[in-house]
Amino acid sequence: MNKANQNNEEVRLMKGNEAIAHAAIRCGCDGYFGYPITPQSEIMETLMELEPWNTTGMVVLQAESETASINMVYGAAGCGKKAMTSSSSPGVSLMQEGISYMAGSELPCVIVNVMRGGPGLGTIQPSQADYFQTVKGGGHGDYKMITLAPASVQEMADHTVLAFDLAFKYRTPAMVLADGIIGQMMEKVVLPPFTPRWTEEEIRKISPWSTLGKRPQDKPNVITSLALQAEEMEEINMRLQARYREIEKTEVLYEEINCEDADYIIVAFGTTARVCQKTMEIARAEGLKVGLIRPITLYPFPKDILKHYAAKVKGMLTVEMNAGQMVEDVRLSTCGKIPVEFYGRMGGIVPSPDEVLNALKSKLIEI
Amino acid sequence: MNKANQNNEEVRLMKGNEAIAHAAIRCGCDGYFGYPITPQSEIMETLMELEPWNTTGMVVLQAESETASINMVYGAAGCGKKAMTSSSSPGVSLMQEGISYMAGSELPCVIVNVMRGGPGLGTIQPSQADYFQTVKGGGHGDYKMITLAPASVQEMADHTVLAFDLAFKYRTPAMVLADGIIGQMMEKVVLPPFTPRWTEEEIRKISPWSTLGKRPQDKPNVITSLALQAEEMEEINMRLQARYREIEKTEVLYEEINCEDADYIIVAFGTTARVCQKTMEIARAEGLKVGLIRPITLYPFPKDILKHYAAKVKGMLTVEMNAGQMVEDVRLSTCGKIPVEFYGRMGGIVPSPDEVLNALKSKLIEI
Amino acid sequence: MQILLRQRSIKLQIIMTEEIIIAGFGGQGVLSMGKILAYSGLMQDQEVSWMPSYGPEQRGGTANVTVILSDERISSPVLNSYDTAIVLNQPSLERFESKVKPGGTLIYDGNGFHKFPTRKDINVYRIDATEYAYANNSAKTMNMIILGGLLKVRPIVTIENVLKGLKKSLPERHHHLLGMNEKALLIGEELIKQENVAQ
Amino acid sequence: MQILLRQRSIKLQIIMTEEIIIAGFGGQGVLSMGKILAYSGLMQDQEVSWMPSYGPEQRGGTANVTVILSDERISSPVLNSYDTAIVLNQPSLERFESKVKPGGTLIYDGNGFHKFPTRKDINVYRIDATEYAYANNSAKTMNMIILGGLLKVRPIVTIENVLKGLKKSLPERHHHLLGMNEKALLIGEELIKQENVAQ
Amino acid sequence: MNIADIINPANLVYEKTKVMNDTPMHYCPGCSHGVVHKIVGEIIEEMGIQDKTIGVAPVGCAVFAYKYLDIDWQQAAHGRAPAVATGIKRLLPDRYVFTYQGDGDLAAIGTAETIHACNRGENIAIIFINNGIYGMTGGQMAPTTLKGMKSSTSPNGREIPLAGHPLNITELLAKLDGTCYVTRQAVHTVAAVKKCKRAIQKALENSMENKGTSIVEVVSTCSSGWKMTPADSNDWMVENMFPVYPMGDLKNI
Amino acid sequence: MNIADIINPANLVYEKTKVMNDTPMHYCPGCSHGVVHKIVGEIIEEMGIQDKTIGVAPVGCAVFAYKYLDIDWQQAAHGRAPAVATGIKRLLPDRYVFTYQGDGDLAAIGTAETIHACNRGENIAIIFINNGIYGMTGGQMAPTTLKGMKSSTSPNGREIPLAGHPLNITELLAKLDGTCYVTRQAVHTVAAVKKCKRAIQKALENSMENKGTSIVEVVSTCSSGWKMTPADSNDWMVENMFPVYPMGDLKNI
Amino acid sequence: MAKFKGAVVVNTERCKGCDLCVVACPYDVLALSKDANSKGLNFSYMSTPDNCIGCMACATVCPDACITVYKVRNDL
Amino acid sequence: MAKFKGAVVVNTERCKGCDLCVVACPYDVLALSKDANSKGLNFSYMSTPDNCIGCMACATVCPDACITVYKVRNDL
Ligand SMILES: Cc1ncc(C[n+]2csc(CCOP(=O)(O)OP(=O)(O)O)c2C)c(N)n1
Ligand SMILES: Cc1ncc(C[n+]2csc(CCOP(=O)(O)OP(=O)(O)O)c2C)c(N)n1
Ligand code: SF4
Ligand code: SF4
Ligand code: SF4
Ligand code: SF4
Ligand code: SF4
Ligand code: SF4
Ligand SMILES: [Mg+2]
Ligand SMILES: [Mg+2]
Repeated sequence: MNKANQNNEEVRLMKGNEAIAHAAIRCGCDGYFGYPITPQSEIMETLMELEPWNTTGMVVLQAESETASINMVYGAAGCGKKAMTSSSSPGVSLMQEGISYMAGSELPCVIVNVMRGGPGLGTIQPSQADYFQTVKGGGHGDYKMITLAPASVQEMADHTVLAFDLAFKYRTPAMVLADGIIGQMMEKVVLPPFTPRWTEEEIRKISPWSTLGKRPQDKPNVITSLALQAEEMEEINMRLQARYREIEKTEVLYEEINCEDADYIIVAFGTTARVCQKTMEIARAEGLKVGLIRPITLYPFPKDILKHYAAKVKGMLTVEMNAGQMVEDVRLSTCGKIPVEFYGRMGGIVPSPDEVLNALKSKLIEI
Repeated sequence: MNKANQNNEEVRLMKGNEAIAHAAIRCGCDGYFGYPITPQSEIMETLMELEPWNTTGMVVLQAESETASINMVYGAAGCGKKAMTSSSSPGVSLMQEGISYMAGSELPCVIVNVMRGGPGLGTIQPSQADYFQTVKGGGHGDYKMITLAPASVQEMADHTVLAFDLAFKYRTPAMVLADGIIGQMMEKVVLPPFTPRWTEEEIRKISPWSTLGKRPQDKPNVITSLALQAEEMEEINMRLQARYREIEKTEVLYEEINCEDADYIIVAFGTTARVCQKTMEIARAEGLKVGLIRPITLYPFPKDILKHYAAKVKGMLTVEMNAGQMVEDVRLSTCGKIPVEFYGRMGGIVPSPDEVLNALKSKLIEI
Repeated sequence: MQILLRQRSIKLQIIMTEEIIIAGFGGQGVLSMGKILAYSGLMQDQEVSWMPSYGPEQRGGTANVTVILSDERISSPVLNSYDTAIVLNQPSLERFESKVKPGGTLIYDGNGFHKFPTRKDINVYRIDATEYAYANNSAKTMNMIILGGLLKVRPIVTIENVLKGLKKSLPERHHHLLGMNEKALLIGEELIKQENVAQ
Repeated sequence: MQILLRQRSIKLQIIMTEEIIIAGFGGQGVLSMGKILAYSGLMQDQEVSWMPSYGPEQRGGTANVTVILSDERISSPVLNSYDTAIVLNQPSLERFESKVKPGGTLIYDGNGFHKFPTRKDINVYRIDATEYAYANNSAKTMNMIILGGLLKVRPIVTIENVLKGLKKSLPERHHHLLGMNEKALLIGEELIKQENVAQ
Repeated sequence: MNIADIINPANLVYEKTKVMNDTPMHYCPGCSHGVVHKIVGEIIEEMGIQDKTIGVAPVGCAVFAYKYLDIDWQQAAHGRAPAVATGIKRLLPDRYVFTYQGDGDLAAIGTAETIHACNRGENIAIIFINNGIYGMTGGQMAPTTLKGMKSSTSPNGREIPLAGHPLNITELLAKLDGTCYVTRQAVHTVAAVKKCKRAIQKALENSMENKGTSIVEVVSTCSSGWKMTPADSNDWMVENMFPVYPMGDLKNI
Repeated sequence: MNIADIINPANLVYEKTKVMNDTPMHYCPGCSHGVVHKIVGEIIEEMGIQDKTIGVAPVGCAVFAYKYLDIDWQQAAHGRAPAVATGIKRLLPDRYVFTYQGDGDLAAIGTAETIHACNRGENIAIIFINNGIYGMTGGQMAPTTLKGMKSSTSPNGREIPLAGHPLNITELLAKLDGTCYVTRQAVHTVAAVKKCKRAIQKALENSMENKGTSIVEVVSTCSSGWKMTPADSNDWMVENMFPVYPMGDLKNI
Repeated sequence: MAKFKGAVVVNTERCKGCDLCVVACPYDVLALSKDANSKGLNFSYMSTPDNCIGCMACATVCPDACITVYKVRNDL
Repeated sequence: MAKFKGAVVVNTERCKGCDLCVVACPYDVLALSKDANSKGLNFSYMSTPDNCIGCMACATVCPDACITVYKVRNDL
């Protein structure tokens, strides 16, 4: 999970939340807008501590709410700027209209959700129960959001950078979907290199649609998601859908461990994938041929590899910190070819490697 | 689609939106809180015109936003009152946090979403693109919402009543998921009979958890979704999940037309189901054995009937006014046994019966 | 599990169904003309649906309404083609002429038109109701005149049922206008003129 | 399609991995003790993870942190059982004693305890660091004393690496405190006393 | 001299500003939105800032403002224009950034965003079209709807116990330390239009001087929502709206 | 007379109100929330309205208020307590309904709900704990954080150009026609506690008289967020908070 | 006789017949035509062109920017 | 000699040792104990009980409602 130290950057120890803040500054993020909420408040706190406005010029602003945050991001993103926000589950729910607007207006941005247990106010303990909200569409209308699921502090940093890259490549919001564990834990991390923020000339080239002011030679640029005529609105939707197909073809990421010879495969993302890795190790030590597939992009979902293994293994177990969400995508990918079972814990409980192994045995093997 | 005139109530002609307002008053709704948005503003307008506070005592209040509306509903519902709100897609996105809170606090209420095309501001034309938001969870955390999909003005009235019944039976928010067509069109309707609003004594019996004031003999009642300890939160979630299993077992509703001898089945809900009914008629006239399954409850989804027919027909076509959402549930229900194809229009366009027939032929038959 | 099971055999006999679009400027009474028609259907125990264009589109711009009267349950309330189109302004003619089914009916009020219907495969009628209403200072009856014209050429509802429907849709305090409206219907029957017949 | 493919064979040799929980009242420096340990692991090129309990739970109440040092990639950063538990107050003892793996280590600071460890299958140590620190007016070194005790009985990191780690985690302006901390580590090595040995 | 002679480019004294394009505006006949659009265009032309101005359109009848004025625009979600403008201005501090919002947008759903942008003293101009009604959605009651005033959600007139008081939000904004210029204008007469134009110009100028937020409320008519002719609407406005929302500066620092 | 003789039920002059139960409160030592909870409990006991009172708890340190005062409670989403209270009071007009909210809850995310509930004149009491910080989430800046005051999101002190001005929201609420009683209190001394208690009692009484909304702001300390001892926090509050948020009635009709 | 003489050109397709220019004109120059434009709206026109002094009142209040004003000194 | 004599009982398990009662007591009756309760907090106690006049200042400001006050007339 640690990437090679390409840039002779020192290895540091920090929280996942801190890593996001550092990575954002380093990758040339222009603006962060956010509202405190546990377990991710350290992202904004770290930024405020680092005062990037004195160095890279990045703006950091505490908004009056998550609703305001996402709309500030909208404004900044509309100018072709690299803008981001972060929150945790209830706060992200408040952003759903804004996210739908950004998708509809084809605006790139990065949103970090450090999930906690719900529904409602719930608990501040870790969870993965916002999977559906994120990948199926918590906001209204047909849109998809590129979703990266980091499983380490290193990936918190790396995915922040990657999310910006993909967001701009496809003019779409991208989400880093973490959980309270990855946000709060400290691990080793090599931060990404410093990349300067884009100049206005660069922005005009990279994002010719951005509202930087209409020069005499330009047509006005307009950021909008409105098209009263159904025909026009359908065209916008068809453009979006075509882009989603492209993303699904091009940007799938996953990690595969010990699947080649596996009889059973565990599918898990984020923190749960790390727990399941331990499960796999224990299982292998017991002689059970267990492999692990960790979707790194939740949207686009790594369908093909699951389909591939559906023809080879005896069954799959999806493990999540929720009541069973990603398991639907696993089932849709494997088309009924093999049993796909689910094991989950809810409300902030992290499953232990042993209980996952027991679930694997009782649901797939001892039947 | 017209129900027998059981109560010797006269047959009236009205809009779907108006029917909801009338039905709410008649079924003893205590409070409506809403914010205007096309294409459903007639719901509140009709209520304001009818002034039920002078008759049944029902409260009707225009809120400052959808966020406020859903939280007013929360407050009223917490007192064991029959409370409701209505909106359209962008407004419903703003309610996601509130809906998650109501699910987490186990509060019954009725939410009407008269969908329009998105994402973003989109169009005011009809759509079904909020299917995922509604049935998978637009808000954070693991919750489900009972979802009724009316396909006629009569059902707009009937489902309003039914939604309240189910909401209280299971202490959960229930949604009436309509679209701009059903909201705006006039059809014949027989309104439900007048039922008096519950008295406080009745409420204390029906909803002993309600905050009506702690009498000396009572323990305090608390409406909350908070449980900081993960173990406690998991227990709440398990209770909710158990209830959802019960709902899935008991409350499935669907309409089935001409499926017994069908080679192909169209699956569609709401307005689209009506279009597809015409498709089916044309197809039958051409000699093609086509049937129609119309899910009336989208959650709980009528899995079993689809599974049943998956063993009998050659293929299914799901038709939606979106980019393909319910089709995932159809596929999950049919477990890869038969091809399940999708045909959809987006952004406010209503498919025509002919184009659906063409899609059926080209996707399922002529291959 | 509850089931609403409706096993319906397809009836091959011809069912009386009329699918109508009425279109014009906002303010020409397009929606209420549709409403009266729908109420008339209701009066003769038919299934009816009335589906307006809605939203800001209406304001200043054009308005239209789809009305369906049928002997049986109406499937789709929105249509791409119509048995009958009534168009009251130029943009509406341009939008809907092509959507009349072959052999169907197009009725237009010629006021302000500079381009006229061209299709040969449909029955085209002209009714100068606006002009008549203007001339007779009775702008409010304009749409009853057109309705009268429609019923002359497509007798889908009886005049009695129209009047019953009107009575039902009008508030009590306007019932004294019923007589005036009846007259307008008769005038419409007179005024409508066929221009060409589907071949 | 990009793939991060990591085909790893399972190593069956024993890997050096130490899974530690440190728990006490908020304010006892539990989290920073964990941090120093984690930094020490970093200094000797190990993989490390530091996972605190978080949120309001901390305030007034108890705090705990899970620290893992390992020669290879750490899978789960949250654990249900530990090689070593360091407990600094009564509630923490009650919560974590049972979660020490058989044969594992439990270290406690006896200050204010009225119930004591009872397990026979683990190595139990007592270190009265609070008392010592109080007596010597050096409350700030309390957790370095405990760390010294830990390293005496579980030499998972060297004193040098602890000091290097400390240097790294402390802001420059506090570097003059390093000497004091080194001394505290040595005191801890003296202070720790075994109470019973796993059978 | 006959008309044909007068109508000659050399004698031209008034024409549509070039910042406003030829797309016909979708507003109802006589709608105040049109007048305000026009003067915003004129100011931008006169100040020569077409290339430096970014407008934020609301959800409301002015949602399509971007179709008519040839500058860069962003269309914000209902009520969120001040947050969107904050995002723009913070990252482009040398641009003129303004929001154009209705009373539903600004004073109902957008209350929090409006107050906090003003309290932070964002260097933006807020043009606030107060027509006492939700025009776009068909004439529902707005926070600013007058007591007794009819709307589709107050068919018998606004009743205070049910719906609360008309909200004088501009007065609240004037109280905030972050605002530098708060004024109330109208566009029903030639003199009013000219004054309103000066006010909007000043608001835009302020936004470049780090003085804080400027708000120009334009008390407006909505003849469709009010169900009157445009001319009658103007009279009704003077008689009924002005007493509650009196003309003039509330703050000018 | 020795102590044992004095400690005798007959001589009892003060004890914890019975409306407050024995559950230990989770607040940090010295937190003002505790004092306010206690007096709310006392008032409810003294007025004899335990069976007629419904409290609305916020998201903030007071989220668990319902664990300590034995009345019916609803826990509202962050900022939405006034909307929740509106829903309750409109349907139960003969109940005492109050919200209990922090400054982040009431003056940041809940700005719109607060202003509109007050503007509608909902017959509720709002108890507003202004400690100038987000206590629960670990001491971030609140809208009411003072200029130069340190917090975890203003580690070098609040800077106006970046974060805007401390928001005097109570002053805005006093401007609204829907409010009948707006007052600012504290609980740092015996006299202050007594005055504050009278204020909250009056607010609750008002809510039954159809007079509109009552707001009692309690300028409070958060020793954890402020990183001072409770006693020092009180002193700091008097010296620094009171000048910006001065004690006394802003409105009393 | 007025010092200035003016004339206005109304963009009749853009004009919505709102009547505001008619009301605003201090010299009753304008009126709404009986004819309608392609949208069915009765546009404004100079019914008494000779009275126009080019004061721009009509153009200033026109919500749709339909009016172009020309003006010459009358005493030359 | 004061007219009244008082005594307070501190609920030591509830007490958080915030010191506010200590500061509030006009007669310096209270102090924080060296001992800690089960949560590790040094609770308040009457260090000079004789001075107490039962004025309730301590109880009034105590955030955790830990203090019960008793009072008798001293002149009886
Ligand atoms: C979230 C959301 N809620 C509601 C609407 C519906 N809506 C559109 S415009 C509008 C109000 C417009 O009123 P106002 O802001 O006063 O502008 P006007 O049309 O009067 O100029 C509303 C409620 C929406 N588009 N989005
Ligand atoms: C929608 C949402 N956003 C953010 C939070 C996180 N949060 C919890 S409490 C709080 C602020 C508390 O501050 P305040 O209202 O001042 O109360 P205090 O704790 O100071 O009494 C925040 C931001 C949340 N729970 N929900
Ligand atoms: S509805 Fe009112 S505000 Fe909207 S365009 Fe028409 S007149 Fe103007
Ligand atoms: S954090 Fe502050 S407000 Fe919260 S309990 Fe502690 S002292 Fe009180
Ligand atoms: S003011 Fe403009 S739009 Fe109105 S009538 Fe005159 S020219 Fe036409
Ligand atoms: S320019 Fe002046 S005088 Fe001429 S038409 Fe216009 S308002 Fe009338
Ligand atoms: S005020 Fe209360 S909590 Fe604080 S020290 Fe005194 S008794 Fe203890
Ligand atoms: S009752 Fe008065 S004198 Fe006695 S301890 Fe309390 S504050 Fe001091
Ligand atoms: Mg308005
Ligand atoms: Mg606070």
